[in-house]
Amino acid sequence: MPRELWKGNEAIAEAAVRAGLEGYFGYPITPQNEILEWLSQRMPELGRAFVQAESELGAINMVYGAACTGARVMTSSSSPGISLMQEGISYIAGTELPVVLIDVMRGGPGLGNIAPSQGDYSQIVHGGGHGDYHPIVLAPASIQEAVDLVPLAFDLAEKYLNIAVILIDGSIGQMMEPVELPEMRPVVRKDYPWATNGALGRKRRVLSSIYLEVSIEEEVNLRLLKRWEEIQQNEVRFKEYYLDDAEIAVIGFGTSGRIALSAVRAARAQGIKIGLFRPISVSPFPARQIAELAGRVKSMLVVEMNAGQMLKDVQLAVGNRAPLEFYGRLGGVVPFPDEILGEIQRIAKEPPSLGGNPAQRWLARMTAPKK
Amino acid sequence: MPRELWKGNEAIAEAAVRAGLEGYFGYPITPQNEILEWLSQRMPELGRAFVQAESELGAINMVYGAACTGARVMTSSSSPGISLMQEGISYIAGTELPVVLIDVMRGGPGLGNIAPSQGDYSQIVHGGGHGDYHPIVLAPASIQEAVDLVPLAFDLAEKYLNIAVILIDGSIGQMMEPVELPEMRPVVRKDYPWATNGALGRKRRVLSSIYLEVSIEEEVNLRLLKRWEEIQQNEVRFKEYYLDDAEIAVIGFGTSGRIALSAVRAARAQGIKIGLFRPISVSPFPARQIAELAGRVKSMLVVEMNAGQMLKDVQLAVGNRAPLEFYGRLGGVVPFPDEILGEIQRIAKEPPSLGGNPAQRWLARMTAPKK
Amino acid sequence: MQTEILFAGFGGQGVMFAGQVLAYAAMDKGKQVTWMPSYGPEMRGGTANCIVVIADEEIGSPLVQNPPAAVVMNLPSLDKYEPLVKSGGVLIVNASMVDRTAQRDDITTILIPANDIAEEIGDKRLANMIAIGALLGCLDILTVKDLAAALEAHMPGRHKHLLPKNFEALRKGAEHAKKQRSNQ
Amino acid sequence: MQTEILFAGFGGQGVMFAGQVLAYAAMDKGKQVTWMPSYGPEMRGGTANCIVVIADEEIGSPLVQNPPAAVVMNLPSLDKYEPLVKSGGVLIVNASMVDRTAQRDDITTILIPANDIAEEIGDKRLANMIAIGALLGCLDILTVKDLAAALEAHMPGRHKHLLPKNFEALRKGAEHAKKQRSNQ
Amino acid sequence: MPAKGWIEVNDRYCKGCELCISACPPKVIELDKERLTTKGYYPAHIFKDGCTGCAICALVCPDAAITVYREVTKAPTPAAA
Amino acid sequence: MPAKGWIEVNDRYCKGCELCISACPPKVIELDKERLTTKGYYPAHIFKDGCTGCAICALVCPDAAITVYREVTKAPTPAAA
Amino acid sequence: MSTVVTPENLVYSRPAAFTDTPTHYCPGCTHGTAHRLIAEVFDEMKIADRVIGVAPVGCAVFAYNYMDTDFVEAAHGRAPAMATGIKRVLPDRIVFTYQGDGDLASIGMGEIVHAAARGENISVIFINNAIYGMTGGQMAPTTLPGMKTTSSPSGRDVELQGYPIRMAEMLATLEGAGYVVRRSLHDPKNIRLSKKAIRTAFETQLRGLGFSMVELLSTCSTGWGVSPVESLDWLEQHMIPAFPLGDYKIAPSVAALKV
Amino acid sequence: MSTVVTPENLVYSRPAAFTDTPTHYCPGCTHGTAHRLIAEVFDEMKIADRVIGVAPVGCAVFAYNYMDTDFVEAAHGRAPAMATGIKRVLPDRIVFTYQGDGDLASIGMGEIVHAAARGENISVIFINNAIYGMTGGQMAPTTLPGMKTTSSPSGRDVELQGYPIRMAEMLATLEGAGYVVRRSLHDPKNIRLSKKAIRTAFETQLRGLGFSMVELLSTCSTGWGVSPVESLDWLEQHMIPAFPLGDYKIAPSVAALKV
Ligand SMILES: Cc1ncc(C[n+]2csc(CCOP(=O)(O)OP(=O)(O)O)c2C)c(N)n1
Ligand SMILES: Cc1ncc(C[n+]2csc(CCOP(=O)(O)OP(=O)(O)O)c2C)c(N)n1
Ligand code: SF4
Ligand code: SF4
Ligand code: SF4
Ligand code: SF4
Ligand code: SF4
Ligand code: SF4
Ligand SMILES: [Mg+2]
Ligand SMILES: [Mg+2]
Repeated sequence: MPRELWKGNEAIAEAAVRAGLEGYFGYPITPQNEILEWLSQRMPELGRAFVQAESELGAINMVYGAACTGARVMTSSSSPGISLMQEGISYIAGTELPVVLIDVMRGGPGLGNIAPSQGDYSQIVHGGGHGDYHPIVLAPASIQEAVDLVPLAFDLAEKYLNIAVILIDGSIGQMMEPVELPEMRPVVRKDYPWATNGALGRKRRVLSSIYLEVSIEEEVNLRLLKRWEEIQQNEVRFKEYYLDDAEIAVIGFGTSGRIALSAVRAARAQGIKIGLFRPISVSPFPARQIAELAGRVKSMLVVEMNAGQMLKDVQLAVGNRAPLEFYGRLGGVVPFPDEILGEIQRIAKEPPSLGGNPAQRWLARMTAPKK
Repeated sequence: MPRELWKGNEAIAEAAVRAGLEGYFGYPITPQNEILEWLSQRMPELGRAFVQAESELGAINMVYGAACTGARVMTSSSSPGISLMQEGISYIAGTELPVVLIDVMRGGPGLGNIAPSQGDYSQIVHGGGHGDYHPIVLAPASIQEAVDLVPLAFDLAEKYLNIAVILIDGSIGQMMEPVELPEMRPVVRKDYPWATNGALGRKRRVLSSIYLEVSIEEEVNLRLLKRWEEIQQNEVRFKEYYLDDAEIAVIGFGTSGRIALSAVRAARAQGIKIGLFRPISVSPFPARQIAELAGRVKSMLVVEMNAGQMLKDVQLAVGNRAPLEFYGRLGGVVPFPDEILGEIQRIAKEPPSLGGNPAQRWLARMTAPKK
Repeated sequence: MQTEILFAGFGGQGVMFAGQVLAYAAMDKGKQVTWMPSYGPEMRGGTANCIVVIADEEIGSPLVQNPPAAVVMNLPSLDKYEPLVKSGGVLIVNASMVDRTAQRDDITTILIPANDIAEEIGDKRLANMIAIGALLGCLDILTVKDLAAALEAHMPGRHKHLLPKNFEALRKGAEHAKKQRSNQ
Repeated sequence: MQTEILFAGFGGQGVMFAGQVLAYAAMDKGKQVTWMPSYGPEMRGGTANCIVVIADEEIGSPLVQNPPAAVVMNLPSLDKYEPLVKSGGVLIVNASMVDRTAQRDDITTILIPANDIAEEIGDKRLANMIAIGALLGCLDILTVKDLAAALEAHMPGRHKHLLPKNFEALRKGAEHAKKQRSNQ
Repeated sequence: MPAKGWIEVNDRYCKGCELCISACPPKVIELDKERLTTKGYYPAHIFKDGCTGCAICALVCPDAAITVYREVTKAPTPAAA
Repeated sequence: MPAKGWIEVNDRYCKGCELCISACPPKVIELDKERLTTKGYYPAHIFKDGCTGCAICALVCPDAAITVYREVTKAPTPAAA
Repeated sequence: MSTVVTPENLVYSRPAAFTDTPTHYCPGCTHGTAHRLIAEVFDEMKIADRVIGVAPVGCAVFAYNYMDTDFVEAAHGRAPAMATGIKRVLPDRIVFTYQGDGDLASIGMGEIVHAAARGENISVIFINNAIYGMTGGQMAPTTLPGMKTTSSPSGRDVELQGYPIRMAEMLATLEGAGYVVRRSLHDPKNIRLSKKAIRTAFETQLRGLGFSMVELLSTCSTGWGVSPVESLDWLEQHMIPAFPLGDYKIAPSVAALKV
Repeated sequence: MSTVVTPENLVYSRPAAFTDTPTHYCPGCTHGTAHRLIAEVFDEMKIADRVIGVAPVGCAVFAYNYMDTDFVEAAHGRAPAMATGIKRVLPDRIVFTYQGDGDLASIGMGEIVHAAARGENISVIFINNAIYGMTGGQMAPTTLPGMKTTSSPSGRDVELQGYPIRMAEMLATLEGAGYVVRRSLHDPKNIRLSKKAIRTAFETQLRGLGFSMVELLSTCSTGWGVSPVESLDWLEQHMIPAFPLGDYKIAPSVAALKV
């Protein structure tokens, strides 16, 4: 396939179509409308299911129903809409169904704004819904990467009977980059042994997330946890840049990762031995890899477009293997490479020491009266 | 006030009435129905506002509206209903309003069951909604404690313009204990400088969570974070039992904390030097106190009725100051003291060493084939 | 000192109320107490149970795996809870609803035809009070008098006229238990 | 090698499309490229902008604080972005919509009456192409020919008849810029 | 002459709700107070003659506990027109 | 004789939508193509005689940009009954 | 008499599409009656094999244990959305929801109205018992004025708690609705009419004629605090006047069906 | 002519309850007209001081910048719930919501129906422009059959995307609704009628006569892709036939009001 300039949202939508998407159910919300709009054209013309739902509640529960049949299905939304989906997400997790969800994050909390943000990390990765469950969460940093991860998300969801989320922010959704889209895969309705698609001669099937008997509910929970352990073993993905001889490691996912890359290059140009670790799967989190990295470098800097939500996962992985610093921008502000470069220079000059709370130090710097 | 035998849910509801509750908005869900039912009688008879909403979405947004006027308001629900409230919670946080929320947790994920659980810890404490915000979360372990925390929750919510959550599980909601209820406080509608209660001559006011200008949204976020730092400094609450000479510290909140207490006593009776640390405010989390404790003991055991959600906060606090073990029951199963005692004995016999993943070790034990 | 008592039976046999009366009596005597029900969307035909914990100091767990005392009012409850009673403990069995004897020999078992005695007294709803009476006859935590006082103090006014028969039921239960124990 | 170009103007002045055409041309020449729009619920009267990053290797940030090149199509955009252009950079100003000269002397500024030239060509919507032409006249990243090829390759079929005038606009813009530079 | 009918009540399902009893036109059903089902209900049973096999009891039974039989009677040869 | 009227259009609010122009019965409003408002619109203005002060323009103006005046005419003394 | 008990003489027996699991419903609860009628219709139409049911959250949460068809369990109120998802990817299956009044008319109002407005080709069996049975008898959107429930302990006060919602009437205003009727389960005649309506609803779906809903007035002797037999009278005397039985929307194409 | 410009001759000027902030609406958008009418009614009734408005998520998200009263900003669709909360704790204030068709008739369906069913004593101004203006012109629940939007690019296909919902008709079936009417903003006569209806809605609330809603047909020239003036004609020709103007519910107590 030749490279074409694609808008992130549209490329993701088309990638899903080519990955054999059979049903899409969604509700408009900026900055992800182009996904819904693209599919409102493409799905009906291919004779596949498209419904603009009455709300995000409707959408997630339509996806829930369609997933029960074994069809390849997806929904998409942005932060407030994702909050509305939390009950449904928990149900889907409890029913052990494969569903793909795209979250194009925007500034919050509340109505906030529609600018790029990474403020949904916690609600997506650490369970915004009730009960113990873990979605697979893939955080691409470019449109090509997003396009490549979409079919993977479906495959992983179906392999592990798990929700898979593509977590991006408004900037990836709205920007354009040259992209090579995959070939069109044929739609194959798999004959899953659990799918409720009408008995047609076989024994009837039931799909549900209710287990009144607590011992059975506990077994379900343990099964989910075991499966999650397997996913943690098999499905960690990340990308490393200039880390071979690095003394400082920057860690950032998605857009903040790619912005950090510019800063890292600029710092290298100034002779600073620095590299970038960019988690692609933020769940399962590359904790082992980051722990190893922490053993090799002198200090680490986490960069996010939130108040340090992934930072906690990094802290857990790093322990006191390396001193940590944090830099975040909030509420829709996208950091410039220069800001991150400034942080890098600060760290390079005065290497931080172990301990303390990096988020707290950052907040003090952010709110210090300007000189 | 004389002590009376009260059911947890009813005691909490009556405590709210006596704390000057002006408006309650809720939707039935087991195991918290008695809160709504009690208030359906009490509020109208006192001429105060009670609405059985059409849903949890309705309820949280009614509370949101009523809170805008400066009235003392509350809602209550249980796990799936709390998931439905996440958008509203994020809006309330973004609008900086005082609201009290009671979550009587049940087994999940999904529809699950109505048995006691602590599976909502993450969604409540770490932000089940979008954006960066932190609710104050108080986790009583007895009905008397719950009753005492209810007025505090209102006071803190109003002092810090923050959501305050009383986080209990079905067993505290459903059990009865002797309780001394506080005196009836008069209802005082405070004259907040932000309340939208009709201009009546003053300059009009607007309450909103939308900040299209990202730099302003960032300022709001930083203000919330600064306030949260203040809350973390002032409002940490916990209770310690037998920790003076303890070599092993058990950490558990709410019901798992009180069950652990029984196990700790039984272990003490067997000569094991052990004590219990019970966080009462799980958010702000007593991280400093636990870190100090970790420096004094030889090992720690975290007990929860979930798969280790608070465990992560403990791990962050403890770092590698002390080896950690975990014991959890899931999906509505309430551990018996004997099970925890068994864990304690194991640890006393073979003290764990630093490192590794306590949740992973626990899962291996839980799923090991029974001999 | 801490004692745990489990009550179990069909919904409608008054086991929840029985547990509550015991809890009230304990509270009135200045003890710490918890009353923990089973709860659920159990429809008719389901069983109900509650556990009462009575102690001198702050109560930890309101649930125990092996209570030292249990009152079972029907066969399913006997089947389910007999094995759980702590060795050396007490098991009160409503013989009117159970067609087998108990199987444990490391615990004290009282078989009491609670329904039949209740019918004798003239109110079949009193079977639960008879069973509690039997329990008190075997445990040293509270007396029949304490229970009677608790009933008197906490029974809603409109039911006060039922008190004498409740007292009688408690007494008869306790007597029956004592007699049976002295025969053992 | 990496270059960043900012385009800004009123909604309707075609700045988004201008950026896209540049991005297409870069892509067709085998470069890495990103096109990042401002987006928002901006109603009529709002300004729009986009940033194009062209590079030889994988592009990090699609946004930069101080782009080395900017095309501003109206006064508010000039006010906002002139101070941000990197020292030594290029600023193309649509003089038809701006009644002041530029203030920076550490950058190359081209004042081009894009609307007026467009009207001369006979299609006032071509102001954006004239501005791009001027830009290319000052930057060594891509040629007018590259742009023309990109337009030809990616303009939807039904608009193909507009190509000659677009080519003319590009050329005129580039010429104007060259002339102005040689006068500076 | 009313049709001859009979019903069987399945104890597994019957909950003694008495809806069949109140609906049966000839009132030939009652609860059998001699027996308790495993769930603790007194089940319904037919206790006297007169069942017409009209199946109304089955129609109202919420638990599908009732099976109804009716003697197949040859349709009377129509009177010559 | 039609009442004598006049309107003022506030540039701060007018967006040149032309709703007033199309609604004005005597068609005395047009866009002023000579001026641009700070937001970049050509504002409406009254361009010829004939305004009756009927206020229909103000009624349809979505931006409340129009102020309307009408000469107060003494009510004609009623004809003797 | 039991000489009558021969296979030829069999007049009525448990429908084949009913599983052999006893229901968890209270004695006399007409949820059971509704289930049985649905199973009978499946037998008659021979469609159980193609049916996918969507169970609600409410007393009927375990409906899937009783009907011998594929089933899924929805979140409270969201059954119509779930059914939409299923029907859209499997248009030739028969998809129905079974919902209580709390589920359908309170928390699930948005989903049911929009399923009807979309003319979603699904069938909805709506059990209106004027109360929240499962959670212990709270007020429902269909609770009658003055009726006591655990959350309207002094009786529903219309000034504070509003008026019952008549779903059939409301949904009948929507163009997408093909068949919307209200029936009752309180006596043999009405049970027969209910069954016929259920049949028509499924025929409507089978022929692709749009959204169909049968609202069934149903008893809740536990929630109402009366005996099962009394609850039938209570329904007749109190519910039918407030919720008139009848046909609220019969699209011409549906009217042409012979059922 | 400007001699006419004297204070005595002033016939119409910007209402006092309107702030001096220019709106962010597109040129000709009749959201502005609706705002102005509301402000005029506040002036006439002298109630701005007691009003608390609830803004929607939709193009009118910044409604609070334009009316000189206390205001809160709701989550998408939840304005009626928020208004309920406010009204219940401050029953003597005047509480109204201002909502678009996506907000009220799609995501907020549950909240609006229940506010009406409860007879919640609030007023609702419902702007039906048959499209999602704010998010860029997607299909709304009120989008007309065949109408092209960014999410129905080939025109709304009623087979797949269902039929427009007529909210006034639907809410009129509810007992709690005191005043439910539909008006239009497309010409002077209808603008006058709209204002009168808005006035009646607020009078209904002032007197405690229950839920009131004025549905206003409104233009979206941007979303419809026509000029502002053409959008008025489009409204008249296409929307009015689909959404007939009229009074759908006037409770007797409201009918007795003289407005
Ligand atoms: C999100 C959520 N909210 C509330 C509940 C609790 N809940 C379960 S069933 C029910 C209402 C049941 O009433 P109805 O739908 O009328 O069914 P019935 O039991 O009367 O048949 C409620 C409120 C829940 N499970 N999930
Ligand atoms: C939960 C949530 N879902 C979706 C959105 C995105 N959104 C904002 S406004 C809107 C619809 C606006 O349409 P309408 O209510 O008709 O108002 P209009 O702009 O047409 O006046 C949507 C879907 C949101 N902000 N929040
Ligand atoms: S079949 Fe008819 S007559 Fe026979 S028992 Fe049933 S209802 Fe009575
Ligand atoms: S109607 Fe059915 S369940 Fe009820 S008593 Fe008769 S046979 Fe038993
Ligand atoms: S209607 Fe108002 S905004 Fe539109 S042109 Fe006329 S004065 Fe200007
Ligand atoms: S007042 Fe009447 S006549 Fe005068 S400009 Fe306005 S619409 Fe035209
Ligand atoms: S509670 Fe009511 S609706 Fe539920 S099973 Fe019992 S009678 Fe039926
Ligand atoms: S998009 Fe439509 S509704 Fe929104 S302001 Fe513009 S014209 Fe009005
Ligand atoms: Mg119900
Ligand atoms: Mg709209």
